[in-house]
Amino acid sequence: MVEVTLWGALGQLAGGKTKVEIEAKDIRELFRKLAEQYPAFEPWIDKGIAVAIDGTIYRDTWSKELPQGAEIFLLPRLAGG
Amino acid sequence: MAGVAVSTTINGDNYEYLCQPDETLLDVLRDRLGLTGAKEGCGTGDCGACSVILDNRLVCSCLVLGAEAEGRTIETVEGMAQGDQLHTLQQKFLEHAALQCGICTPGFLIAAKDLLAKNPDPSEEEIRFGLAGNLCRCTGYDKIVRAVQDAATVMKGA
Amino acid sequence: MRYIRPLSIEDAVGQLAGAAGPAAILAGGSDLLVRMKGGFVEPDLIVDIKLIDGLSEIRETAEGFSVGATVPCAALRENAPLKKAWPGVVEAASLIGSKQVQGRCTMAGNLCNASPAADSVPALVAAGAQALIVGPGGKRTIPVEAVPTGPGKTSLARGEIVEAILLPKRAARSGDAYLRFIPRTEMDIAVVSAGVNLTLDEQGVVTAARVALGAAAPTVLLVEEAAEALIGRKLDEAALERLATVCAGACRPIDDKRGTIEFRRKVAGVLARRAAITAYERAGGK
Amino acid sequence: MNFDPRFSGRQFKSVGTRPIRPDGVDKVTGRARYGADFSMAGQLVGRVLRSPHAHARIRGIDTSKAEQLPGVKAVITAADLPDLTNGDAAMFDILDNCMARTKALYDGHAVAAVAAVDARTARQALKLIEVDYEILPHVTDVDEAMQHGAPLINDAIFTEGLEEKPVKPSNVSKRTQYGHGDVHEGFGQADFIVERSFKTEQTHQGYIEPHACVANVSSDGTADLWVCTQGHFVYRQHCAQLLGMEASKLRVTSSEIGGGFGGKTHVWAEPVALALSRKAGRPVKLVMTRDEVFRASGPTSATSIDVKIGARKDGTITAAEATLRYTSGPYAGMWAEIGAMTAFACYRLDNVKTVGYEVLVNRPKTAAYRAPSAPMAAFAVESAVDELAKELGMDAVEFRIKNAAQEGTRSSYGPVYGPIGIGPTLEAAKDHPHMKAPLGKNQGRGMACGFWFNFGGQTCTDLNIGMDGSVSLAVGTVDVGGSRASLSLVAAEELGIDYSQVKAIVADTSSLGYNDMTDGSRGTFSSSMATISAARNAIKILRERAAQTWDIPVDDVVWEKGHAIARGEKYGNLAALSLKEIAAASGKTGGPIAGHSELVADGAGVSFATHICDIEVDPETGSTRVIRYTVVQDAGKAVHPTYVEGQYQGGAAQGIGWALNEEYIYGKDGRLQNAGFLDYRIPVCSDLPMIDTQILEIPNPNHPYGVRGVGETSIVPPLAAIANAVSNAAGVRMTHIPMSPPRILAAIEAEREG
Repeated sequence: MVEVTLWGALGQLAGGKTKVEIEAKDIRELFRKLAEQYPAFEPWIDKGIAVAIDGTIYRDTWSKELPQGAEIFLLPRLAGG
Repeated sequence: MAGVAVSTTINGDNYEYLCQPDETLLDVLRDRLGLTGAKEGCGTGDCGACSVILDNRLVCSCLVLGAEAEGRTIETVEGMAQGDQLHTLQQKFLEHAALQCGICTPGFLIAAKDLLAKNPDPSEEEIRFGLAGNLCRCTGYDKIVRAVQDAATVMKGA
Repeated sequence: MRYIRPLSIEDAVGQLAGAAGPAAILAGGSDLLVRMKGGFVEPDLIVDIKLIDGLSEIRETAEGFSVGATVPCAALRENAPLKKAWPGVVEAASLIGSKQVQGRCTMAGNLCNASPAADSVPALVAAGAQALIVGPGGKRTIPVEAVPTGPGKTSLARGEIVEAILLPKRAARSGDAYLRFIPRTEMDIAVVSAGVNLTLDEQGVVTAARVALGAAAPTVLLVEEAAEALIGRKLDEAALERLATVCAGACRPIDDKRGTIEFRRKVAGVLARRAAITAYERAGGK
Repeated sequence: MNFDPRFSGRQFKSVGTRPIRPDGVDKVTGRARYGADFSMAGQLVGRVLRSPHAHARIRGIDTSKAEQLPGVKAVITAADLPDLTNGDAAMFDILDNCMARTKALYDGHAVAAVAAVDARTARQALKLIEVDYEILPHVTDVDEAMQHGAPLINDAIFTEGLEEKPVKPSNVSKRTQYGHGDVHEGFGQADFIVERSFKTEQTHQGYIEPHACVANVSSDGTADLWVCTQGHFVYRQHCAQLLGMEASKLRVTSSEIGGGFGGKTHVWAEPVALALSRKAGRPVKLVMTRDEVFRASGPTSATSIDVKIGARKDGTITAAEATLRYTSGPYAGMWAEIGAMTAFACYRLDNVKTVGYEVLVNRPKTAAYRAPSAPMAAFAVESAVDELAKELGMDAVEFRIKNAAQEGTRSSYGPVYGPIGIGPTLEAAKDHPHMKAPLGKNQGRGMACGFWFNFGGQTCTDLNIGMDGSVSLAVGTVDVGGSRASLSLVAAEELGIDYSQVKAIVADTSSLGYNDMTDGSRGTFSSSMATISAARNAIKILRERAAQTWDIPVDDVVWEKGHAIARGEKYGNLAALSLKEIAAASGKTGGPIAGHSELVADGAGVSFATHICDIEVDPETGSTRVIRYTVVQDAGKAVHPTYVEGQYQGGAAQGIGWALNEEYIYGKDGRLQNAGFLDYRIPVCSDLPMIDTQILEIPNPNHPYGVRGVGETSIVPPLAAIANAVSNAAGVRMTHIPMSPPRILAAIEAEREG
């Protein structure tokens, strides 16, 4: 079980929650289960959500494991210059 | 519109071409003669990327008509190296990494060549004002100024 | 569109006068080509006057200096006597554009382009320079300030060409200076500018003065009241203060992308004051 | 790929040296080919007709006269670029921006285009196109656009992110919020509070090379595109989607790129050129003029930002709050959101809240510009931080050190930081001789910090070993500032060979797998990870070939210093085989030797910088001069230190221009007044001093060598550093960027008059 912190816009879609608990071993499973629980997340996941695992931001590495006790933070996918 | 027949000397070689009366020397160099070293950054004389030396004067080739080149002498970046021997300025630009994207580099090299020809021992301030007509957006000019300073030192010794 | 290179001024005048459509004179081209590029002018005839004999010369005469219409500004700096006599004029002409533009642009072109912000013009007006004009009706000489009549407009008739800019002979103990304000250190059009030309007596009292402001009105302003503030006095603080106030008051500037009315007024006074100090020093005043 | 502990304290052989770049000679001799330097036989000249109005409905376009002009081979409008975006709103915005459909949304918005035999004919043809406009009210100012009753730019946009779904459309496309703790409570604990409003004007990336491309669509459905871009694979995807092509049939070759800074991450002219070529059946070259670049390509946001920060007497910040409004052009964006995320990223805060508003205006579509959105937020925050330090009577650097984020700090945008460099850059700045240098009359010193995320992304690299033992490295990230040199160094390092034996090139879209753009400071970070991986794959093959040659198990072969070595005493008589020897024999040992790598280079390390500058202000004219400038930034590991310095200096210079003189100036008619380098004033050589740099190396744990991105962070602190210096020199707080002389003089006069 990992605790996942949502950013504002996503939190609104989850009925105002800022944190959700999900049983997931990696980012792929996390997204799959989030989409199951919160269908409104699906278009956001398609557009791209970044996942910060203990402070490091992952944008596309969906195979990245979610260690027990790690701090998981969802963030919008950003652009650079 | 009648084409203008022009005979001119570029980097020591004679060139003959026909151009339209409103065609700039930059367009002629790039589109008619295949000398694409001079770049068009603005077309209005504000960036210096198209710099060439025309009868010993540094000019923006975008502000010269192709027709005006008749009987005159033009130096472009393509004429700076002698065979495979780079000009000292070219070598120093490489060594100092005085270019990032490199689009302004031909203009800077020509302007710096003209500057050192007229002032072989310029101060930093003289270099900065001497090159103020050439815009660079990548480097902050630091390494360009250092490259010119270094080239001046080498060229004086030569 | 045709491009021609007449060999005589008479031929050039004739071609210009006889042209059916719009015609343009090409000297340095640093304004003309920019306007053509932007689609603001589309001349049917371009008359390149650079091959005309004598137009590319700077001559020192009994009356002073004659600067030909096609002399690039870069050549002014290289002429030691001119630089010595009229440092303010040469400085002003040397501020136009970049080194690259300096290799092409001319004072006559700068004058005829009739921009209120032209760098060489306030210095020429302060210097009391004249324009030698050739046209279908012959030659005439008028003060440079009579050439531009408004932004982009001149008093030149069809077929007329400015053949040379005439600078008067220098009186003893004279000096001129030009300063402009630009946001960067180079490559900008003057936001506001000031040219000051002074002659002193042996005691350092100003006996003659001309003060001109650029980018402060539709044409360059010759501010006679500013000259009066200096004449008959040494360049003391009170005179400078008066000069600055008069110049700020004389401005009729506009708000535009380069500056505000308020800014131009204030800075016109500051520049006039600073230019006066330099001109005074150049005239030998202490 | 995690940091390889073998490299801790290890002396690299190639990495960290400063050799000449592989593309250098071509660039100093004028031979390098940029966007406009390529031509095809029979090519036409493309030109775009642009709206002169800031906001207008397009009632009709009559192209018939233009089509009849001899020499005109194609005229296109939005009808020739039909909407194939299938509900993808972001792609639709890109399409509409390339060619206006029902409305022209800004001065410069493309409405039609022609392809003709020469430039003169193309220009004439544009004049013959008749567009029937119904001029609509417009709005260009960020605050005005948010007001009630402002002209509505898109009536299908309803503000996202509000608690209740709005019933009326708005120019605010989105509200976002970040932070943690309770700012109300935090401000209650504060002894001092600074509250200020700031504005920054819109700037342009200002690359010297205008957008340019040559498009060639063949009647068999395949196409080629030569283009200056930061990401040719992304351009391929976008162009193919907009034109209804299969991506594999569109081959995109990236030319040398004459500067991008984020501005060449977006298609503008390319789909238009392809559509023209498709219609004309001939190659089309389309080069933007400088005027078009300013009017129609990627500026950054104009902003309006309110900041409030409170601190206790001991200098601890108790709460920080900001409201950030960013223009996104006439389309929805996420620029304020990035501002809201980055604004307070440098600090350790218990109570922080930032709110961002994305605001539509009749200006060009906002594009990324080097650490997009962060400089404006940093300007507002770092100005307020400086002011607060003054109120507390604390030194500006000490105050920041006391409140700096560190490993374990919860960032203002959410996650907890790993090892980061803000503290070390501040300590280095504090100890820098610049901080102690004397100041002259009318001079002031300022400093400020900046943060940027840095990104990685999808990356693919090929490393081919020639029979002569030389190595060619094909990468897919466009080289914007010397990355071919740094990637060659990385390949040389891994293989244990000399830099001169490696040559890196940027491969086209048909020669290599997909690569994301060179953006987010990712070029060297990402492609070096892929290069290391490709080199390690090649080494595996090299070891196999050596094992085969020696007829021993491959596990007994190790790779050291460019040689295969048989490990173990039993192989004592086997001489090491060099890469060159193995390559020479490769035809007889299994054929060519290559290493390939495809990966997602995630885990780019966040980056921090501290800048110091001295500014002299002329109190009579408001004129400024930059006297001295110092950049301190964490690079993780500097692969080619000279080019790292170059990134630091270039970012600082762009920031200096932004701070002092660069701005989009719109007239009351909504037209851009300064669409050229004469009046859009980027710094010239004589405006700047030498820019000193100090590279710190705090390894990124997610990269084998510790590399972080370096390209963007350097533009974040300058706006604030200069504002603080000007404020110290002139004795007035400057709250409006750029601090042009009229603004400074007006502020000085206002202060004098009290």
